[in-house]
Amino acid sequence: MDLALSLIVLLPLIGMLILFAFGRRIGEPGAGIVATVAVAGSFVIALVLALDLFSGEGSVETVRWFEWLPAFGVEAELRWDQLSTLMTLVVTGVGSLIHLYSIGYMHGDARFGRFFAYLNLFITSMLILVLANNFALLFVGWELVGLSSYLLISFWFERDTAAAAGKKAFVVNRVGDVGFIVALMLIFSVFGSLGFDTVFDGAHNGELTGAMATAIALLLLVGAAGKSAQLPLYVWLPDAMEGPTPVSALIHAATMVTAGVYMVARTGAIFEVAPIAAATVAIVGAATALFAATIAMSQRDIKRVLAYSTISQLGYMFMAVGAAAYVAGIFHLMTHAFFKALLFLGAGSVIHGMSDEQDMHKMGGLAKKMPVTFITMAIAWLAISGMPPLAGFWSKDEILGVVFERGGLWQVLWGVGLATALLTAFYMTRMMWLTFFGEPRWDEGIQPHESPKLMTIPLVVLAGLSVVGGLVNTPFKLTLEHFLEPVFEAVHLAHAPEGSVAWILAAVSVAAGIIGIGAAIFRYRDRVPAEDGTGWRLLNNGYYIDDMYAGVFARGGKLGAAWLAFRFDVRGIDGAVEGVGSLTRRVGGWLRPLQTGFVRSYGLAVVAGAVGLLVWFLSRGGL
Amino acid sequence: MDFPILSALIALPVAGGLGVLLVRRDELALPLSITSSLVTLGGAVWLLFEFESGEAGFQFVEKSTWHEPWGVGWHLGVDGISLLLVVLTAFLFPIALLASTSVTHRVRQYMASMLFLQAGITGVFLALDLLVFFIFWEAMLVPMYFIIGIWGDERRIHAAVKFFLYTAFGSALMFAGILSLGFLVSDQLGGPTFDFVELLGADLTRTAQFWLFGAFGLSFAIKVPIFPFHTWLPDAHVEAPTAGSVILAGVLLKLGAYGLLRFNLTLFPEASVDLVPVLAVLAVIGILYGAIVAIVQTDIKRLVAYSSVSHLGFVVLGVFALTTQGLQGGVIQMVNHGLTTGLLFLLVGMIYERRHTREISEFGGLASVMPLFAGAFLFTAFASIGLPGLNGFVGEFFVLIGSYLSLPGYAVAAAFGVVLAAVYLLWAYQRMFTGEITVEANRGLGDLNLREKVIIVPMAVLIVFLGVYPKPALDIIEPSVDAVLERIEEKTDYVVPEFGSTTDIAVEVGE
Amino acid sequence: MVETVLFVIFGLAALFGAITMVWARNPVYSAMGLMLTMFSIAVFYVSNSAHFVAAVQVIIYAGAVMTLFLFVIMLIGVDKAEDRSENLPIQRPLALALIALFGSAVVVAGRLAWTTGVHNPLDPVNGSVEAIGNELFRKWVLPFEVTALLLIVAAAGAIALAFFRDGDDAEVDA
Amino acid sequence: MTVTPGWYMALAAVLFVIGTGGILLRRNALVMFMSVELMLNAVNLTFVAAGRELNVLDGQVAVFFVMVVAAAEVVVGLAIIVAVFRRRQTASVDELSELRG
Repeated sequence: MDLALSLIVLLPLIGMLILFAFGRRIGEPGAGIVATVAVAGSFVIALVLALDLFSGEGSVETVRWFEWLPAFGVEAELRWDQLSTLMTLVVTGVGSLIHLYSIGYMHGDARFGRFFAYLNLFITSMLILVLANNFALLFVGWELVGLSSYLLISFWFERDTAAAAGKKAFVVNRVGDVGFIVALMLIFSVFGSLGFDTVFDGAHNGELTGAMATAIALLLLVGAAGKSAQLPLYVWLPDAMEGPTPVSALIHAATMVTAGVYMVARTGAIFEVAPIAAATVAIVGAATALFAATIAMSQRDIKRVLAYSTISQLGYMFMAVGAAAYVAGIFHLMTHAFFKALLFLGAGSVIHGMSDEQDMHKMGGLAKKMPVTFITMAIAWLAISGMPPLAGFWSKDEILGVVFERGGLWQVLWGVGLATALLTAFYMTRMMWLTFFGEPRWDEGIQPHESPKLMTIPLVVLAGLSVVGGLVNTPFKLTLEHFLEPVFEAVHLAHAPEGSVAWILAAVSVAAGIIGIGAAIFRYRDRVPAEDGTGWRLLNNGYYIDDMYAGVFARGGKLGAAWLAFRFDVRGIDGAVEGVGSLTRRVGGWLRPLQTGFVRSYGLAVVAGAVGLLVWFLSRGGL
Repeated sequence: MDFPILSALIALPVAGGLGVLLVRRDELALPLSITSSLVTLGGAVWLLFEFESGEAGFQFVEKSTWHEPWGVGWHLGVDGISLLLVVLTAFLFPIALLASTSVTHRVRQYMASMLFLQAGITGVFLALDLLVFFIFWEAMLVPMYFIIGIWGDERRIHAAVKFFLYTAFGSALMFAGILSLGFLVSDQLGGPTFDFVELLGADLTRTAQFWLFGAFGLSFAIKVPIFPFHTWLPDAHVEAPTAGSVILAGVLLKLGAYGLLRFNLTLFPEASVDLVPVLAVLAVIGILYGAIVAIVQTDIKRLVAYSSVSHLGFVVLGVFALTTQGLQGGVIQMVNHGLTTGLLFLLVGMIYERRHTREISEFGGLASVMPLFAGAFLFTAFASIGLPGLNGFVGEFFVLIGSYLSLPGYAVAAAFGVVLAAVYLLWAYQRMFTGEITVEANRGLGDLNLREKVIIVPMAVLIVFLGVYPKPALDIIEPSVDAVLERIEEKTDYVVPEFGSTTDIAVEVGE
Repeated sequence: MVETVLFVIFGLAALFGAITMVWARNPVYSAMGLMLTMFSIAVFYVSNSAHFVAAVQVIIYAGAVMTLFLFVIMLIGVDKAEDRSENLPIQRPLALALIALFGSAVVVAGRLAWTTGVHNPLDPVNGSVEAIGNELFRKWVLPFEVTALLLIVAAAGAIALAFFRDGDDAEVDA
Repeated sequence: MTVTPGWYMALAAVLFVIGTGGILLRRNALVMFMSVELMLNAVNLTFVAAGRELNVLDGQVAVFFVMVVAAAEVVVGLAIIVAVFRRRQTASVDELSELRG
């Protein structure tokens, strides 16, 4: 067990080390195969280990690697429970499919081996994140995924935009990390340990109360918002689309960005005693969901549509975990991983087939040219739009149901969620229509073609998962909920309504989806509107929030820093230091003439001094 | 008595330096001095393994009296605080020497200066007699002055003089402090003494502690350097040759923090506790200010120099947090900063040897022509940013969490330093290494050669090792810093805050 | 009584020598005057029971040092009269004023009551070679050795200074 | 009328003052040098006289050391004078004012 569990993390690590060392020599497609095998191996091991837990016989296991930071009561220790199992399966499962896809997608890239080394690094980091048994190790994974994200976003570093986007992602994440670190300080100051068991048991037993609980939970939210691209720290994710598309699928849709959701779920015991913070999580989530959905409606770049869609869907998950519907949140995390990865990979396939064209206004009519891509993406489209019985329907419906069931002001959030669902259906339909239907609007010389098998097989598998993935947790059979319940013993899980209310809510949300789809089809069915009015521009530029950040923080910060560096530091502080030096010199200049150079003058001075001393002594002697 | 290993660690570089001077052949200077420093490194590693890591007190003590009436003597010893720094010193010197192949002018004198410098620094870490400490402290200035002033860049004289005068100014105060301390205790201890261990037995009045803390502290603060005494550092770094910068950042700066920890906290506990707010404020200002100023630097060496100001701020904050984790973090951060910043300067030196410029705008897109070099730079930058798995993380993590309970507001403010570190280093990386190649001269640059790989690899290995498995180092440090804290608790009414005791946020807001 | 006579005679001689030294325009006369003063002081040493020191005074000062002086005077040929004009404007009046002030201060000092050790006529000092040797090689051995070092350094320095040939001057200038 | 230490002190003081005058008023380097010697001798005399009065030998030992130092000084000083004279053909200190500020 210990070895097997360790191997889950170690296999990608070994893969990474091999590829860093020999990646160039192994070359193409060997490097991709090595990486894929490593991740797939992890998946298989995880699946085998998970069988015990699935059958309800297995127990929570921990594996201690080595003594790490005893001063914080933490070891390098992995935790194998239901939640981490599920996350591991999602990460390695979706991960291996994307690895496979990447072998085709990255074909011919000069740094093919390096790409897979980074991908394996990411998988390793993500596994550390989800398998960690304490906050410190979680934070390690947390930062390392940030590193892999940085490396992969700016993988094509020759493009200035890619390099800038990678840096932006890392820095914005770091802003969130400050919240996380401060949360860790508070946690350690309260519990004297960063181990999960100590902290969660303590929180459950009432050792954490009042303002402290709220503060910790809110700070954790800041961290989560950074990683999961929530308001107001979402700005890095759209830019992150500069990375290769498989990266967007793996990191910026399926796995890394959901780390925030995972973290909130994992620390549910803390949010349980901090209801205000939990509500804040839900509000942030709902606001982000709606906000990002409106922006997604107006994007012309296919990947940016998906990026804003991801932000919006993450908002959904936040809304769920904020409402204490952890299972619903994790459930949506899983289904979203399937269909959003599929959408991104499909988009990648389209971009690949269109010779790197990303503007949807220059696509159209691709359904016939790329049938596999079209069909699989259509499934994902319907899934994300919440059409039954696809995966997205079940998970989204559960979230909306739970939020509605909480009653009171929560129903406002339900309304926001419903509006978002409508918008989601609208913008996804718009994307599909612009891409696959209508007249071709390609630039000259582009020959759209279906992608190779290596790329379409993962699409098909993910499409299958998007269809059936939702069945693990239907109102008729709450398999996932029962599976995850042991993890959430410490919290009062919120549940979806039952009976007629459930049917009505489901009907309403499906109706919203259909309205959205219908509206989009109506608008885009036979022509492409200009989409350049003031409103569109506002949306297209994301309400100019990114520009505002750039102005205030980047430009303003740089100006301020320049003032400090070149005025205050050089003129002020160093000026004072150098001033002391030149003052000494000037005083020396004044005193110079005293040195006449005549020995006898000096003698006179010496004698004068001696006589002076003598007189002074005598006068003190009582004269 | 056992073999005097500590004296040997000081004597070996001196012998090596003299040897280099006496063998009047320039081509032998490098091999000779590297051999000498490698032997020293061997001794230091032996010391590392022979050291009993569970003990708090001084080990390998050597003591012999020179002048009884004044209580002066050759007294050396090593404990958990100094051991790692001694080993770091021994480790960095062979590497710095290896990075000095571009020195072609007065080679023997250069190598000898470096070796004398090593002896001086090692002596400072090992000395347990204040006068001996002071002698090494001053002795170390001289070779450093020459290294900057003779083998430096264009404005080397200005930088060297500034460095020398600034530090000598602090030293003068410290010397006065040492003398007055030594004679102040003569009533209590039956005669003046400069022996550190004996001095610990004396009780000083609050006023005396305050003044002496100031005298020692100012000297150390200049060395660290604590804001606002930092302006000599960028000048010295920019003008110093590569090896000089490496040693300056790698170990010389640690001397200040080491002095604060070793002498100020233990000899003047009451004053230390009283002055915590002052130093904490300066430390936090240093962290943020150094980082902000680093962002907009146009000279990569200046950038790294200001990043040192920021990193050393963490050290000072950790030391004056007066908690186990904080102090441990402070010490380990010193070691980590020595490795990462040392390596950064080495890398900057490598690119400087190729292009003879330090202006960031002269580069751009280097990753395409020098992928290995870019990788090494990025690796080091991330270590410096404090990425987990690399060493920088451990120190920052300990310092931040360790200082939270005693200095909550400061710790929170300091946490923002981690964002800024990412900003200045990644932006610098972006400007230097990514994008298209903009300057034609960069197109033909060669990637790392064997010598440079030999320089980078050992440091990188240590960076990863300390990042992944810091426990051996922490085990060495812990007993000694605990002893310091115990002494403070015993001498003052300060109580080291217990972690895990707060339940309310009021503590955080109220303090 | 004998001492009084000696004091008067040699005191006057010493003063005469000193004034000659300062007054004489020719350095050779100055040297002679100084030699006279030194001999007189040697006599005072004897009358103060410092026999060893008196001997050293005669041998080293009046003998070796003064010879050296005369030697140098002859060597560099300045054994001719020097004009007494003063070219530093206020040097002379200021010097005379200071000297006067100094002298009067000394007079004042002499009239004050000074606290000193106690004189014991039964235990006169013994300035024999043996006694001085005992002191030097027991109590003062370290300073004694240091003076040895000093003399070596001085000798080496003198040789180094004297070694410069004309050709070396350029180097000194640089 | 017996000779007290005070007499010697007085004599020494007068000699010392004369020596001082020599330094301040003469500009021949050699004569200035001799004046220094005179001052040293005057001080030596006080040492010996005081030592006798206080029944200690320390005064005489001090004189011994002063003599050694004076001898060393004379050696170096005369060497310097010779060296300077060889370049400047003068022994007048007023000619040597290069170190003017």
